[in-house]
Amino acid sequence: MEPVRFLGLSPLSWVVAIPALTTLGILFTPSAAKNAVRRIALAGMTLTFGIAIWILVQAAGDVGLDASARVLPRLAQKVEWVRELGISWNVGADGMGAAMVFLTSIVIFAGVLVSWSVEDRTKEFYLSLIALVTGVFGVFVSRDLFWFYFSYELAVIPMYLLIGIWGSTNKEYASMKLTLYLTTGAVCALVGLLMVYFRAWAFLKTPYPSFDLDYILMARDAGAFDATWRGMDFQVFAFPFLLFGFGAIAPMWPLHTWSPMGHAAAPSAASMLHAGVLMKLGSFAILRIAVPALPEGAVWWMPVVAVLCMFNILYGGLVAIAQKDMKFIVGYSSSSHMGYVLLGIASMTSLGINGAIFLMFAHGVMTALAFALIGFFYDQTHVRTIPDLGGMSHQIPFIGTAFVFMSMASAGVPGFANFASEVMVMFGAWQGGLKWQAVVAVLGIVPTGVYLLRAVKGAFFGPRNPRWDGLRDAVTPFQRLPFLFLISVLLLFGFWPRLLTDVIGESADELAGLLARAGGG
Amino acid sequence: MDIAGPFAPVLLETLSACGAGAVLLVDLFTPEARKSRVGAASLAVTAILFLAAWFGMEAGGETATLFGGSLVLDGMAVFLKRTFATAGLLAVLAAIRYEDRLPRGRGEFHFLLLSALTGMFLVSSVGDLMSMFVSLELVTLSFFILAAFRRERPESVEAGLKLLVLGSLAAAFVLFGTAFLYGATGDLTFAGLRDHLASLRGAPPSRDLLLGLLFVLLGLGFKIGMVPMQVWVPDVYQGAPAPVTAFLAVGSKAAGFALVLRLVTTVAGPGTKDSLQLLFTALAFATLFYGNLAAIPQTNVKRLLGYSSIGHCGYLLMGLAALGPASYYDESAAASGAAAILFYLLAYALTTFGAFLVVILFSAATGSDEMDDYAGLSRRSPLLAASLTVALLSLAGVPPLAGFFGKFMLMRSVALTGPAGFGLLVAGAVNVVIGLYYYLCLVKRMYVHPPKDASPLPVTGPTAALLYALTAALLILGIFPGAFVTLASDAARAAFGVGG
Amino acid sequence: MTPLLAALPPVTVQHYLLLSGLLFAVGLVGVLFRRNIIIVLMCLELMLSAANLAFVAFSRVHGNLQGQVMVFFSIAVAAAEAAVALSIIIALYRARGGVDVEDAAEMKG
Amino acid sequence: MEGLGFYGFGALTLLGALLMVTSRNPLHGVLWLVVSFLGLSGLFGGLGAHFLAAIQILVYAGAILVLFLFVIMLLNLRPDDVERMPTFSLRGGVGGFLVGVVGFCAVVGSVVMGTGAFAKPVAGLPPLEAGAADVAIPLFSTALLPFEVVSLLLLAAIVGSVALTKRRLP
Repeated sequence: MEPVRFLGLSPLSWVVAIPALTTLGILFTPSAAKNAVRRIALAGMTLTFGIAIWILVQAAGDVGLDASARVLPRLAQKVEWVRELGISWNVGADGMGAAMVFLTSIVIFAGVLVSWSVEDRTKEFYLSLIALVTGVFGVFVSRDLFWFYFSYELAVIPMYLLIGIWGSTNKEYASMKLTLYLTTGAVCALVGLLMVYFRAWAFLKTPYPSFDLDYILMARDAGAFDATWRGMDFQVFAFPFLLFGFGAIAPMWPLHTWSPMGHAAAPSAASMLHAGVLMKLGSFAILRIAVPALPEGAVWWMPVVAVLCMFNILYGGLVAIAQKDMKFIVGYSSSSHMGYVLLGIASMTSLGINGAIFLMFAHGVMTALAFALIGFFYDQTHVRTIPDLGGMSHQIPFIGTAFVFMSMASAGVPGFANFASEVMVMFGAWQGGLKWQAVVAVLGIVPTGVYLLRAVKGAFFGPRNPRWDGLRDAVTPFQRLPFLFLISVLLLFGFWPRLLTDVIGESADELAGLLARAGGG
Repeated sequence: MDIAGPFAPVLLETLSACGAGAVLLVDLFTPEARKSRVGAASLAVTAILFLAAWFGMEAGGETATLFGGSLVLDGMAVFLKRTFATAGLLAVLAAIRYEDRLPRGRGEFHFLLLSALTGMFLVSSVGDLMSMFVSLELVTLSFFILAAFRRERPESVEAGLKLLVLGSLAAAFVLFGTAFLYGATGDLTFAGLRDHLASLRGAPPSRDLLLGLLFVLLGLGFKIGMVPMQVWVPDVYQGAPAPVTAFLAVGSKAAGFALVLRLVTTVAGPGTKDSLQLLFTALAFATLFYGNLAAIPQTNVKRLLGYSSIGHCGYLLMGLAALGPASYYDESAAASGAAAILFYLLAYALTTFGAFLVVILFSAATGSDEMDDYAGLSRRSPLLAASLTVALLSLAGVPPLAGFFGKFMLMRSVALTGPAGFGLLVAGAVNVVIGLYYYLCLVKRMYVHPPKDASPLPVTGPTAALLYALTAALLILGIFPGAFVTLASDAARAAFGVGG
Repeated sequence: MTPLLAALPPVTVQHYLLLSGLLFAVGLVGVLFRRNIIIVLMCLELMLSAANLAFVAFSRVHGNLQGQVMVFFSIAVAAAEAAVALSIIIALYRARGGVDVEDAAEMKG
Repeated sequence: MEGLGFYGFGALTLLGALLMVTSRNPLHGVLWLVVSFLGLSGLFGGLGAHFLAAIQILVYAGAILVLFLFVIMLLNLRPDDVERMPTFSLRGGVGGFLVGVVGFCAVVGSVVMGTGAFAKPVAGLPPLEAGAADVAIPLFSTALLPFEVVSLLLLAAIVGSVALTKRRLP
């Protein structure tokens, strides 16, 4: 099996290396050259986007092929990094990873475009933004626990600066709260990761320990995690560290309170990345690390997740109805939608997990669109609360139309990717025996419709408001590009979900099979 | 490359002692108007020491001894000497930026910096308790004077006095403990101590030996800022001249840990491991929480860094708590803890100087160390704000910076002890969050708050280059730590006698 | 006098060590509880001397001179420390401009 | 004779120390410390450390404590002046004092008493002569390194003391 390399690095390594190099490039650009900074960022992210599409195409082409004929395994790359500690630069992708890399590249591409208007400390802004996305890509491709954690933490801190400096609405409090919540989650997960790492080594007794995920999985198969830890089943004891640690960013109720506040305070591009990608790190990490390493722990704890996710769905949805600030509405709605993702995972069925990953993708694109749109008019109005807005579609019809599209996607109207994925989650939950939750999930659509219609009506429809006569619509193709791009992605995968579900399907099957074996045995 | 042959163990010490004398002579023969030559001479000496330490000594060579075993050059000593040489170079670079606030006595100031450095070099490779005591006193005594050096400022003199009283108290503890170690073994060398313990064949050592060990460790606890011997740290950090504070933060801590490591590698064995592990776990707990919690309400940057340095001592103690008890690969866990300490000290040296350099430059321009005066620094000087932010984030342990990797290594080595280290692992994790909070409070002031006084703070070319170099070093150590980890691990494994 | 001494147990090394511990404790308590800086410094000297006594006693037990050499160094270090301490005190008096000083330290927290 | 020496000089040492710690006037404190160190010198002599006994008087009582007296007189300190110096005192009283002494002695004492090797009468130990020549041999052979380091230390102390106290140059 010939590895695929480009200049010595696998395309998966390039997905991390290009943003890292872009960060360096921006670092050495003078602060005054704002346009140069923007162009470097755009060039880097376009390139990354191209690679992400290529990876996704390869993943789609792999579906149904034998292991020997596949391209994706040939992208894996492992370079020893710190031998004594068992750290290696180890990247690899399956369908799930490919989908998430694709999502990230879409969101950051659109994010770079919508941030074109940032004038205050532009260099620092793009520096933080691209550093953040480097971490996100790192999480999605990494197959080494160290680099996984490294990237995960790396993605958290730039968010503090992005919100703290360029944010709005209570930004100091929101940014600090967000950072502390996410760091607490991260270190909690680190404790879990280190416990798993130690157990694997103590069991396999190799000369050096290893953070390699495959090493951990090998230890799992050998039975390293079946022993007891201080009188408790190790898996049951260690799993919550990973579950709640990663769950803080997912954001799992009741650890979600940082999230709407952070969304509201962040600047557009940061909100987009935050809601579109950062929140997915949690669910992704649970699926990538926690469930495969500790499947029996997962089976033990998933009923708890199944209960918590109902709070996510209902609480998020109902609170969103009561909100006036547009960003808070979308923020709470994200929390509600993430409940569906968690429900899909908790169902422990292939269909549910597939739907959860697909929903992560769909919601990421949709919510990025939402924050881009809100950011677009907020930059001009400096007002986001519904009673103050109204009738804006007279002045900014393009943004208004796009917002309607976004709302339809979010409310789960057929034809958008969100519909397909939410249906999969609901059926998956029913199939997995979570019948009550499935019913709640269906009912959860109702508040979604209510708050989205209120938002659309309150902000864009109604009589013409002369206060907004000065608003400029997105008229040039360059301004419209990010919005059209995101809407077309939503529609593409809405009408043709198999493009993605087939790719994700194999990862989902594998996880569901693992959980079924763990539950049965 | 080994440029000193059989005299390698004493190369750096000789060079820096001679350099210190040379600086005094330069000062003597330099007219008042050209006193900047003194700093240049001192810089030349430390630059030579830096090069000699990093490129003139063999890291993986055989253990060499001189003076009948009084001076031992092993891997651990080489690693520590490199850390000290780096810290010394940075201290002189920082001191040169501070010099215009030293009205007189530049020659003496640099002489004392170099004599403290000489003491640190000695401390890293002493082979007996006599040399240990006098070398440690050479470091401490130089710092008494340096801390009090701005004698026109009462805070500075007061800092020197506080350091002196508690430093001498520590010396008395070390001396009393040494007496009991001597009483128990009849010998004052580390080798004698090791032989004595080996002759016990795993039985717990006599109580007088344990008492002596406890006293020496308590005395060394003063130097590293360990709870409950941390009382001097905040006052001295705040009152001493900033370059001295930075050098003290790094030098005193590293010198203390050099000796603690030397002692622990000597005495750690089947009979002592459990009690040592219990002791260090308790101390690490107390030190971590005290330092980090007490840092939260601080309003003075130097004081904040003082409390945070207590917290960092707590992290370093985690590495010692990885001593055992017996679990699979316990010797490796102990060695990995020692390796983590060595790496962390190097990272801490670079990070601390990165932070203090900005503090020095800022207070030179504004005359203030108050956190509130840092408001809006990112608009007044993006470079200073960015450098300080990177240094603070490295102290907090955020990737991709050196401090992150150091903390990661320490937590990993604690995790290797299995269930015994679990509580400490969680405590370390909690303290990462607490630390991040108060560091971010300062970052917030620099980036989020509007400046009170919007005048820009220019940074000259060489200073900017130094700040860039330090930031780059933090990034390199954080992303490509492999080579340094190998050095530290080999040294630690050799010191603990672990093969492979 | 002589019968009284004869009634006491013979002087052992333990006696010297206990005396040394007692002196160390007296010095330590003085450092912690006295506010007079000169007295504090003298207490520190006392603590070092207490350790010296232990060294000499142990030297007698083991019959080698290492302990006594250590005491020689300890006295040298104590002398250096005393010199520096006293010069810092002089500097402090000058910095404060005489003896009209505030009771509390300048730094708090 | 051995007993007389130990109890006599020991009592002198302890008494001097206690009176020094409790003296209100530092000037008196210095004089009591001299008394204590004279006693200590006697104890050294009793243990055969004749060289150290001499050093103890020459250096400690003769030089260091005279330096203390010199500074007290130079600054013309009255007892009240120095009471106001900043130290880290815990403002304890007699109770704390006693608890500290008793607690510490209990720990050290139990260790000392529990170690059989130290229970031998001093008179029964083999004689150990330690005159100047005997101590000088290890000082210049096995302990050469610390000897050199101490010389650096003294140099640093001299330079530092001068730097801290010299009058401003014109």
